[in-house]
Amino acid sequence: MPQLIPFFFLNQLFYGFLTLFILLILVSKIILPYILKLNIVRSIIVKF
Amino acid sequence: MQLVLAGKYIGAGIATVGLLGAGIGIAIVFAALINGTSRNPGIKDTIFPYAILGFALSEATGLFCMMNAFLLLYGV
Amino acid sequence: MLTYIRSPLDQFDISIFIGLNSPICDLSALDFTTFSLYTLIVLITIILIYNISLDRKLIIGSNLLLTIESTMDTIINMVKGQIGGKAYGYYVPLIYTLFIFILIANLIGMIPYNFAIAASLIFIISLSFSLWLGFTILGFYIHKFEYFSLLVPVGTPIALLPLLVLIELLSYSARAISLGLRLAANTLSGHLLMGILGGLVKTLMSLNIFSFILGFIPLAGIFCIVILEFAIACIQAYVFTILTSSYIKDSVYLH
Amino acid sequence: MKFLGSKVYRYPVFKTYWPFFVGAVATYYLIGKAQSAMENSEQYINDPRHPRFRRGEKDQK
Repeated sequence: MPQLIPFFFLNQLFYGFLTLFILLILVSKIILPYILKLNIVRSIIVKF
Repeated sequence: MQLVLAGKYIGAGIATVGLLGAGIGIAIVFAALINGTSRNPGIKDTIFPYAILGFALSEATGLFCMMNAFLLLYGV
Repeated sequence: MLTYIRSPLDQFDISIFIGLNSPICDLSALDFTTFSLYTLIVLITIILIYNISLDRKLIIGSNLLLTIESTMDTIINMVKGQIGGKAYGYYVPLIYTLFIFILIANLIGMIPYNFAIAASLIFIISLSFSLWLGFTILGFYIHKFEYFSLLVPVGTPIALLPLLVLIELLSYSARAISLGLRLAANTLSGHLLMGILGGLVKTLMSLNIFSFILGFIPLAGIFCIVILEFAIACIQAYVFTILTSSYIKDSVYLH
Repeated sequence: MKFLGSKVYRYPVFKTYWPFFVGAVATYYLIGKAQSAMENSEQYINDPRHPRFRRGEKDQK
Protein backbone atom coordinates (compact mmCIF):
# COMPACT_ATOMS: atom_id res chain seq x y z
CA MET A 1 0.00 0.00 0.00
CA PRO A 2 1.83 3.20 -1.05
CA GLN A 3 -0.25 5.11 1.52
CA LEU A 4 1.38 3.22 4.42
CA ILE A 5 4.98 4.02 3.43
CA PRO A 6 6.32 5.62 6.62
CA PHE A 7 8.57 8.24 5.00
CA PHE A 8 5.66 10.49 4.00
CA PHE A 9 3.54 10.35 7.18
CA LEU A 10 4.68 13.65 8.61
CA ASN A 11 4.88 15.23 5.19
CA GLN A 12 1.19 14.54 4.49
CA LEU A 13 0.17 15.76 7.93
CA PHE A 14 2.25 18.94 7.74
CA TYR A 15 0.96 20.11 4.37
CA GLY A 16 -2.59 18.90 5.08
CA PHE A 17 -2.92 20.73 8.38
CA LEU A 18 -1.16 23.78 6.92
CA THR A 19 -3.70 24.00 4.06
CA LEU A 20 -6.63 23.44 6.43
CA PHE A 21 -5.31 26.15 8.78
CA ILE A 22 -4.88 28.65 5.93
CA LEU A 23 -8.37 27.77 4.67
CA LEU A 24 -9.84 28.17 8.17
CA ILE A 25 -8.31 31.65 8.47
CA LEU A 26 -9.51 32.56 4.97
CA VAL A 27 -13.05 31.32 5.45
CA SER A 28 -13.57 32.72 8.91
CA LYS A 29 -12.04 36.14 8.25
CA ILE A 30 -12.83 36.89 4.60
CA ILE A 31 -15.41 34.65 2.94
CA LEU A 32 -18.13 34.12 5.56
CA PRO A 33 -18.19 37.79 6.68
CA TYR A 34 -18.51 38.87 3.04
CA ILE A 35 -21.52 36.62 2.52
CA LEU A 36 -22.97 37.75 5.86
CA LYS A 37 -22.60 41.40 4.84
CA LEU A 38 -24.22 40.56 1.48
CA ASN A 39 -27.22 39.01 3.24
CA ILE A 40 -27.56 41.97 5.61
CA VAL A 41 -27.47 44.44 2.69
CA ARG A 42 -30.02 42.39 0.81
CA SER A 43 -32.38 42.24 3.78
CA ILE A 44 -32.12 46.02 4.22
CA ILE A 45 -32.65 46.73 0.52
CA VAL A 46 -35.78 44.59 0.45
CA LYS A 47 -37.38 46.85 3.09
CA PHE A 48 -37.22 49.95 0.81
CA MET B 1 6.10 -19.11 0.71
CA GLN B 2 3.36 -20.27 -1.68
CA LEU B 3 1.14 -21.19 1.29
CA VAL B 4 1.27 -17.60 2.53
CA LEU B 5 0.43 -16.30 -0.92
CA ALA B 6 -2.47 -18.74 -1.27
CA GLY B 7 -3.69 -17.82 2.23
CA LYS B 8 -3.54 -14.15 1.32
CA TYR B 9 -5.66 -14.58 -1.78
CA ILE B 10 -8.18 -16.81 0.02
CA GLY B 11 -8.44 -14.25 2.81
CA ALA B 12 -8.96 -11.42 0.35
CA GLY B 13 -11.64 -13.43 -1.41
CA ILE B 14 -13.49 -14.20 1.80
CA ALA B 15 -13.19 -10.60 2.96
CA THR B 16 -15.43 -9.39 0.15
CA VAL B 17 -18.39 -11.31 1.61
CA GLY B 18 -19.04 -8.28 3.85
CA LEU B 19 -20.32 -6.32 0.88
CA LEU B 20 -23.45 -8.48 1.06
CA GLY B 21 -24.43 -6.57 4.20
CA ALA B 22 -23.82 -3.25 2.50
CA GLY B 23 -26.05 -4.26 -0.40
CA ILE B 24 -28.88 -5.28 1.91
CA GLY B 25 -28.47 -2.10 3.96
CA ILE B 26 -28.64 0.16 0.92
CA ALA B 27 -31.69 -1.72 -0.39
CA ILE B 28 -33.49 -1.31 2.94
CA VAL B 29 -32.66 2.42 3.07
CA PHE B 30 -34.01 3.15 -0.38
CA ALA B 31 -37.03 0.88 0.10
CA ALA B 32 -37.90 2.93 3.16
CA LEU B 33 -37.42 6.13 1.14
CA ILE B 34 -39.76 4.88 -1.58
CA ASN B 35 -42.36 3.80 0.97
CA GLY B 36 -42.14 7.16 2.69
CA THR B 37 -42.48 9.19 -0.50
CA SER B 38 -45.28 7.01 -1.84
CA ARG B 39 -47.26 7.37 1.39
CA ASN B 40 -46.69 11.11 1.71
CA PRO B 41 -45.13 12.78 -1.37
CA GLY B 42 -44.93 16.12 0.43
CA ILE B 43 -42.23 14.86 2.77
CA LYS B 44 -39.78 13.92 0.04
CA ASP B 45 -37.55 16.93 0.56
CA THR B 46 -37.04 16.32 4.26
CA ILE B 47 -36.34 12.59 4.18
CA PHE B 48 -34.16 12.58 1.07
CA PRO B 49 -31.04 13.91 2.90
CA TYR B 50 -31.54 11.29 5.59
CA ALA B 51 -31.84 8.58 2.92
CA ILE B 52 -28.58 9.79 1.33
CA LEU B 53 -26.93 9.85 4.76
CA GLY B 54 -28.16 6.30 5.45
CA PHE B 55 -26.93 5.16 2.04
CA ALA B 56 -23.48 6.67 2.62
CA LEU B 57 -23.13 5.20 6.12
CA SER B 58 -24.22 1.69 5.13
CA GLU B 59 -22.00 1.78 2.04
CA ALA B 60 -19.10 2.96 4.18
CA THR B 61 -19.33 -0.07 6.49
CA GLY B 62 -19.36 -2.31 3.43
CA LEU B 63 -16.31 -0.55 2.05
CA PHE B 64 -14.44 -1.12 5.30
CA CYS B 65 -14.31 -4.83 4.46
CA MET B 66 -13.38 -4.11 0.85
CA MET B 67 -10.61 -2.03 2.34
CA ASN B 68 -9.44 -5.12 4.21
CA ALA B 69 -9.56 -7.14 1.01
CA PHE B 70 -7.28 -4.64 -0.76
CA LEU B 71 -5.06 -4.42 2.32
CA LEU B 72 -4.66 -8.20 2.24
CA LEU B 73 -4.06 -8.26 -1.50
CA TYR B 74 -1.61 -5.41 -1.89
CA GLY B 75 -0.61 -4.25 1.54
CA VAL B 76 0.50 -7.21 3.59
CA MET C 1 10.95 4.05 -20.85
CA LEU C 2 7.37 2.73 -20.78
CA THR C 3 6.29 2.38 -17.17
CA TYR C 4 3.93 -0.55 -16.67
CA ILE C 5 1.22 0.11 -14.10
CA ARG C 6 1.59 -3.19 -12.31
CA SER C 7 -0.79 -2.82 -9.41
CA PRO C 8 -3.80 -0.50 -9.43
CA LEU C 9 -2.42 1.02 -6.24
CA ASP C 10 0.39 2.72 -8.15
CA GLN C 11 -1.87 5.69 -8.78
CA PHE C 12 -1.40 6.70 -5.12
CA ASP C 13 2.43 6.71 -5.17
CA ILE C 14 4.04 9.78 -3.65
CA SER C 15 7.30 10.95 -5.25
CA ILE C 16 9.56 13.61 -3.81
CA PHE C 17 10.05 16.64 -6.10
CA ILE C 18 12.20 18.84 -3.87
CA GLY C 19 13.89 16.99 -1.03
CA LEU C 20 15.02 19.35 1.73
CA ASN C 21 17.89 18.10 3.84
CA SER C 22 19.88 19.87 6.48
CA PRO C 23 22.73 18.46 8.53
CA ILE C 24 21.24 19.80 11.76
CA CYS C 25 17.74 18.35 11.86
CA ASP C 26 15.68 15.99 9.76
CA LEU C 27 13.60 18.15 7.38
CA SER C 28 11.95 15.28 5.57
CA ALA C 29 8.51 16.48 6.70
CA LEU C 30 8.79 19.71 4.72
CA ASP C 31 9.97 18.44 1.35
CA PHE C 32 7.79 19.10 -1.66
CA THR C 33 6.01 15.90 -2.78
CA THR C 34 3.00 15.10 -4.94
CA PHE C 35 0.81 15.36 -1.84
CA SER C 36 1.93 18.90 -1.10
CA LEU C 37 1.63 19.79 -4.78
CA TYR C 38 -2.00 18.69 -4.75
CA THR C 39 -2.82 20.46 -1.49
CA LEU C 40 -1.34 23.56 -3.14
CA ILE C 41 -3.54 22.97 -6.21
CA VAL C 42 -6.64 22.56 -4.02
CA LEU C 43 -5.79 25.72 -2.07
CA ILE C 44 -5.22 27.72 -5.25
CA THR C 45 -8.48 26.52 -6.84
CA ILE C 46 -10.44 27.44 -3.71
CA ILE C 47 -8.82 30.88 -3.55
CA LEU C 48 -9.47 31.42 -7.27
CA ILE C 49 -13.11 30.37 -6.97
CA TYR C 50 -13.71 32.83 -4.17
CA ASN C 51 -11.56 35.50 -5.72
CA ILE C 52 -13.54 35.45 -8.96
CA SER C 53 -16.95 35.31 -7.34
CA LEU C 54 -16.55 37.63 -4.38
CA ASP C 55 -14.89 40.54 -6.12
CA ARG C 56 -17.85 41.76 -8.11
CA LYS C 57 -19.28 44.70 -6.16
CA LEU C 58 -22.85 43.85 -7.27
CA ILE C 59 -25.22 42.73 -4.57
CA ILE C 60 -26.79 40.01 -6.67
CA GLY C 61 -23.45 38.64 -7.83
CA SER C 62 -22.71 36.21 -10.65
CA ASN C 63 -23.93 32.64 -11.07
CA LEU C 64 -20.72 31.40 -9.44
CA LEU C 65 -21.64 33.37 -6.33
CA LEU C 66 -25.07 31.71 -6.52
CA THR C 67 -23.48 28.24 -6.29
CA ILE C 68 -21.23 29.29 -3.43
CA GLU C 69 -24.12 30.85 -1.55
CA SER C 70 -26.26 27.75 -2.08
CA THR C 71 -23.52 25.44 -0.73
CA MET C 72 -22.99 27.84 2.16
CA ASP C 73 -26.71 27.97 2.94
CA THR C 74 -26.95 24.16 2.94
CA ILE C 75 -23.97 23.90 5.29
CA ILE C 76 -25.21 26.67 7.59
CA ASN C 77 -28.75 25.22 7.72
CA MET C 78 -27.31 21.75 8.33
CA VAL C 79 -25.15 23.03 11.18
CA LYS C 80 -28.10 25.00 12.58
CA GLY C 81 -30.22 21.86 12.39
CA GLN C 82 -27.53 19.72 13.98
CA ILE C 83 -26.00 21.92 16.67
CA GLY C 84 -28.94 24.30 17.12
CA GLY C 85 -28.85 26.52 20.19
CA LYS C 86 -26.96 29.81 20.34
CA ALA C 87 -23.37 28.62 19.84
CA TYR C 88 -23.73 26.95 16.43
CA GLY C 89 -22.30 29.99 14.65
CA TYR C 90 -18.87 29.42 16.25
CA TYR C 91 -18.37 26.11 14.44
CA VAL C 92 -19.70 27.06 10.98
CA PRO C 93 -16.26 28.18 9.67
CA LEU C 94 -14.54 24.97 10.78
CA ILE C 95 -17.23 22.75 9.27
CA TYR C 96 -17.40 24.83 6.08
CA THR C 97 -13.63 24.59 5.56
CA LEU C 98 -13.77 20.80 6.06
CA PHE C 99 -16.62 20.55 3.54
CA ILE C 100 -15.08 22.77 0.87
CA PHE C 101 -11.59 21.21 1.26
CA ILE C 102 -12.82 17.61 0.98
CA LEU C 103 -15.24 18.44 -1.85
CA ILE C 104 -12.64 20.23 -4.00
CA ALA C 105 -9.96 17.61 -3.14
CA ASN C 106 -12.33 14.78 -4.17
CA LEU C 107 -13.41 16.49 -7.38
CA ILE C 108 -9.81 17.26 -8.37
CA GLY C 109 -8.84 13.67 -7.53
CA MET C 110 -11.59 12.48 -9.88
CA ILE C 111 -9.80 13.95 -12.91
CA PRO C 112 -7.95 11.02 -14.60
CA TYR C 113 -4.29 10.58 -13.65
CA ASN C 114 -4.60 12.96 -10.70
CA PHE C 115 -3.63 12.20 -7.13
CA ALA C 116 -6.62 11.92 -4.76
CA ILE C 117 -5.80 13.64 -1.49
CA ALA C 118 -8.66 11.97 0.38
CA ALA C 119 -7.31 8.54 -0.56
CA SER C 120 -4.23 9.02 1.63
CA LEU C 121 -5.31 7.01 4.66
CA ILE C 122 -2.81 8.45 7.10
CA PHE C 123 -3.74 12.09 6.57
CA ILE C 124 -7.52 11.54 6.66
CA ILE C 125 -7.51 9.26 9.71
CA SER C 126 -5.15 11.58 11.60
CA LEU C 127 -7.40 14.52 10.62
CA SER C 128 -10.44 12.72 12.06
CA PHE C 129 -8.35 11.68 15.12
CA SER C 130 -7.36 15.29 15.75
CA LEU C 131 -10.99 16.39 15.32
CA TRP C 132 -12.01 13.70 17.81
CA LEU C 133 -9.34 14.87 20.29
CA GLY C 134 -10.54 18.41 19.63
CA PHE C 135 -14.15 17.93 20.52
CA THR C 136 -13.26 15.66 23.46
CA ILE C 137 -11.06 18.41 24.93
CA LEU C 138 -13.83 20.89 24.12
CA GLY C 139 -16.35 18.75 25.98
CA PHE C 140 -14.10 18.39 29.00
CA TYR C 141 -13.40 22.12 28.95
CA ILE C 142 -17.10 23.03 28.92
CA HIS C 143 -18.60 20.35 31.19
CA LYS C 144 -15.73 19.45 33.51
CA PHE C 145 -16.63 15.98 34.90
CA GLU C 146 -20.22 16.08 33.74
CA TYR C 147 -18.92 15.15 30.29
CA PHE C 148 -18.90 11.47 31.23
CA SER C 149 -22.68 11.63 31.40
CA LEU C 150 -22.43 11.47 27.62
CA LEU C 151 -21.56 7.79 28.00
CA VAL C 152 -24.79 7.10 29.93
CA PRO C 153 -27.88 7.02 27.69
CA VAL C 154 -30.98 8.65 29.12
CA GLY C 155 -33.02 6.52 31.49
CA THR C 156 -30.88 3.40 31.84
CA PRO C 157 -31.49 1.17 34.86
CA ILE C 158 -28.64 1.22 37.41
CA ALA C 159 -28.02 -2.52 37.07
CA LEU C 160 -27.24 -2.16 33.38
CA LEU C 161 -24.90 0.79 33.90
CA PRO C 162 -21.38 -0.76 33.82
CA LEU C 163 -22.08 -2.75 30.69
CA LEU C 164 -23.70 0.16 28.86
CA VAL C 165 -20.93 2.61 29.79
CA LEU C 166 -18.34 0.23 28.31
CA ILE C 167 -20.30 -0.10 25.10
CA GLU C 168 -20.83 3.66 24.86
CA LEU C 169 -17.11 4.25 25.59
CA LEU C 170 -16.23 1.85 22.78
CA SER C 171 -18.60 3.54 20.33
CA TYR C 172 -17.39 7.00 21.40
CA SER C 173 -13.74 6.14 20.87
CA ALA C 174 -14.55 4.34 17.60
CA ARG C 175 -15.65 7.71 16.22
CA ALA C 176 -12.01 8.76 15.92
CA ILE C 177 -11.18 6.09 13.38
CA SER C 178 -14.52 5.46 11.68
CA LEU C 179 -15.07 9.11 10.74
CA GLY C 180 -11.83 9.25 8.77
CA LEU C 181 -11.72 5.67 7.57
CA ARG C 182 -15.20 6.08 6.03
CA LEU C 183 -14.06 8.90 3.71
CA ALA C 184 -10.65 7.36 2.99
CA ALA C 185 -12.01 3.87 2.28
CA ASN C 186 -14.73 5.22 -0.01
CA THR C 187 -12.34 7.34 -2.07
CA LEU C 188 -9.64 4.67 -2.18
CA SER C 189 -11.90 1.81 -3.24
CA GLY C 190 -13.70 4.06 -5.72
CA HIS C 191 -10.47 4.96 -7.46
CA LEU C 192 -9.22 1.37 -7.31
CA LEU C 193 -12.47 0.13 -8.84
CA MET C 194 -12.22 2.59 -11.71
CA GLY C 195 -8.54 1.78 -12.19
CA ILE C 196 -9.07 -1.98 -12.35
CA LEU C 197 -12.16 -1.84 -14.60
CA GLY C 198 -10.48 0.65 -16.90
CA GLY C 199 -7.52 -1.66 -17.28
CA LEU C 200 -9.78 -4.62 -18.04
CA VAL C 201 -11.74 -2.82 -20.74
CA LYS C 202 -8.54 -1.46 -22.27
CA THR C 203 -7.15 -4.96 -22.73
CA LEU C 204 -10.52 -6.24 -23.95
CA MET C 205 -10.93 -3.52 -26.53
CA SER C 206 -7.36 -3.75 -27.82
CA LEU C 207 -7.72 -7.45 -28.81
CA ASN C 208 -9.35 -7.21 -32.25
CA ILE C 209 -11.99 -5.25 -34.14
CA PHE C 210 -14.96 -7.30 -32.88
CA SER C 211 -13.97 -7.08 -29.24
CA PHE C 212 -13.44 -3.37 -29.85
CA ILE C 213 -17.07 -3.00 -30.91
CA LEU C 214 -18.28 -5.33 -28.19
CA GLY C 215 -16.19 -3.41 -25.66
CA PHE C 216 -18.54 -0.43 -25.73
CA ILE C 217 -21.08 -2.25 -23.54
CA PRO C 218 -18.78 -2.61 -20.50
CA LEU C 219 -17.54 0.89 -21.28
CA ALA C 220 -21.06 2.20 -20.71
CA GLY C 221 -21.08 0.34 -17.40
CA ILE C 222 -17.83 2.01 -16.39
CA PHE C 223 -19.29 5.37 -17.40
CA CYS C 224 -22.15 4.82 -14.92
CA ILE C 225 -19.58 3.83 -12.25
CA VAL C 226 -17.70 7.08 -12.85
CA ILE C 227 -20.95 9.03 -12.44
CA LEU C 228 -21.53 7.09 -9.20
CA GLU C 229 -18.01 8.00 -8.06
CA PHE C 230 -18.71 11.70 -8.65
CA ALA C 231 -21.85 11.38 -6.53
CA ILE C 232 -19.93 9.48 -3.83
CA ALA C 233 -17.23 12.17 -3.82
CA CYS C 234 -19.82 14.84 -2.98
CA ILE C 235 -21.87 12.64 -0.63
CA GLN C 236 -18.82 11.59 1.41
CA ALA C 237 -17.80 15.22 1.86
CA TYR C 238 -21.32 16.02 3.11
CA VAL C 239 -21.40 12.93 5.36
CA PHE C 240 -18.02 13.83 6.89
CA THR C 241 -19.22 17.31 7.77
CA ILE C 242 -22.69 16.31 9.01
CA LEU C 243 -21.13 13.68 11.31
CA THR C 244 -18.50 16.11 12.59
CA SER C 245 -21.19 18.66 13.40
CA SER C 246 -23.33 16.04 15.16
CA TYR C 247 -20.30 14.94 17.20
CA ILE C 248 -19.62 18.57 18.12
CA LYS C 249 -23.27 18.85 19.16
CA ASP C 250 -22.74 15.85 21.46
CA SER C 251 -19.76 17.53 23.07
CA VAL C 252 -21.31 21.01 23.38
CA TYR C 253 -24.87 20.05 24.41
CA LEU C 254 -24.54 16.75 26.24
CA HIS C 255 -27.76 14.96 25.32
CA MET D 1 -6.36 40.04 -4.89
CA LYS D 2 -8.93 38.96 -2.32
CA PHE D 3 -6.92 40.39 0.57
CA LEU D 4 -7.00 43.84 -0.95
CA GLY D 5 -10.39 43.43 -2.62
CA SER D 6 -12.51 42.65 0.39
CA LYS D 7 -12.06 43.76 3.96
CA VAL D 8 -10.57 41.35 6.48
CA TYR D 9 -12.89 41.06 9.48
CA ARG D 10 -11.87 40.11 13.03
CA TYR D 11 -12.80 36.60 14.14
CA PRO D 12 -11.61 34.82 17.34
CA VAL D 13 -10.13 31.84 15.47
CA PHE D 14 -7.79 30.73 18.25
CA LYS D 15 -10.28 31.37 21.04
CA THR D 16 -12.96 29.14 19.46
CA TYR D 17 -10.82 26.40 17.91
CA TRP D 18 -7.99 25.97 20.43
CA PRO D 19 -9.07 22.34 21.29
CA PHE D 20 -8.79 21.36 17.63
CA PHE D 21 -5.34 22.93 17.33
CA VAL D 22 -4.23 21.06 20.49
CA GLY D 23 -5.61 17.85 18.95
CA ALA D 24 -3.76 18.54 15.71
CA VAL D 25 -0.44 19.11 17.50
CA ALA D 26 -0.96 15.94 19.55
CA THR D 27 -1.67 13.84 16.45
CA TYR D 28 1.31 15.39 14.66
CA TYR D 29 3.55 14.36 17.58
CA LEU D 30 2.08 10.84 17.73
CA ILE D 31 2.39 10.31 13.96
CA GLY D 32 5.96 11.62 14.15
CA LYS D 33 6.86 8.98 16.71
CA ALA D 34 5.04 6.34 14.66
CA GLN D 35 6.94 7.37 11.54
CA SER D 36 10.35 7.22 13.18
CA ALA D 37 9.45 3.85 14.69
CA MET D 38 8.36 2.40 11.36
CA GLU D 39 11.27 3.94 9.49
CA ASN D 40 13.83 2.10 11.59
CA SER D 41 12.02 -1.23 11.28
CA GLU D 42 14.02 -3.73 9.28
CA GLN D 43 11.63 -3.52 6.34
CA TYR D 44 12.24 0.16 5.61
CA ILE D 45 15.73 0.74 7.06
CA ASN D 46 17.53 0.13 3.76
CA ASP D 47 14.91 1.81 1.60
CA PRO D 48 16.67 4.41 -0.63
CA ARG D 49 14.02 7.01 0.25
CA HIS D 50 15.10 6.89 3.86
CA PRO D 51 16.05 10.47 4.92
CA ARG D 52 19.28 9.20 6.52
CA PHE D 53 20.76 8.56 3.02
CA ARG D 54 20.13 12.18 2.19
CA ARG D 55 22.12 13.15 5.24
CA GLY D 56 25.15 11.34 3.89
CA GLU D 57 25.09 7.98 5.62
CA LYS D 58 26.06 5.30 3.18
CA ASP D 59 26.09 2.08 5.22
CA GLN D 60 23.38 -0.47 4.57
CA LYS D 61 22.32 -1.42 8.06
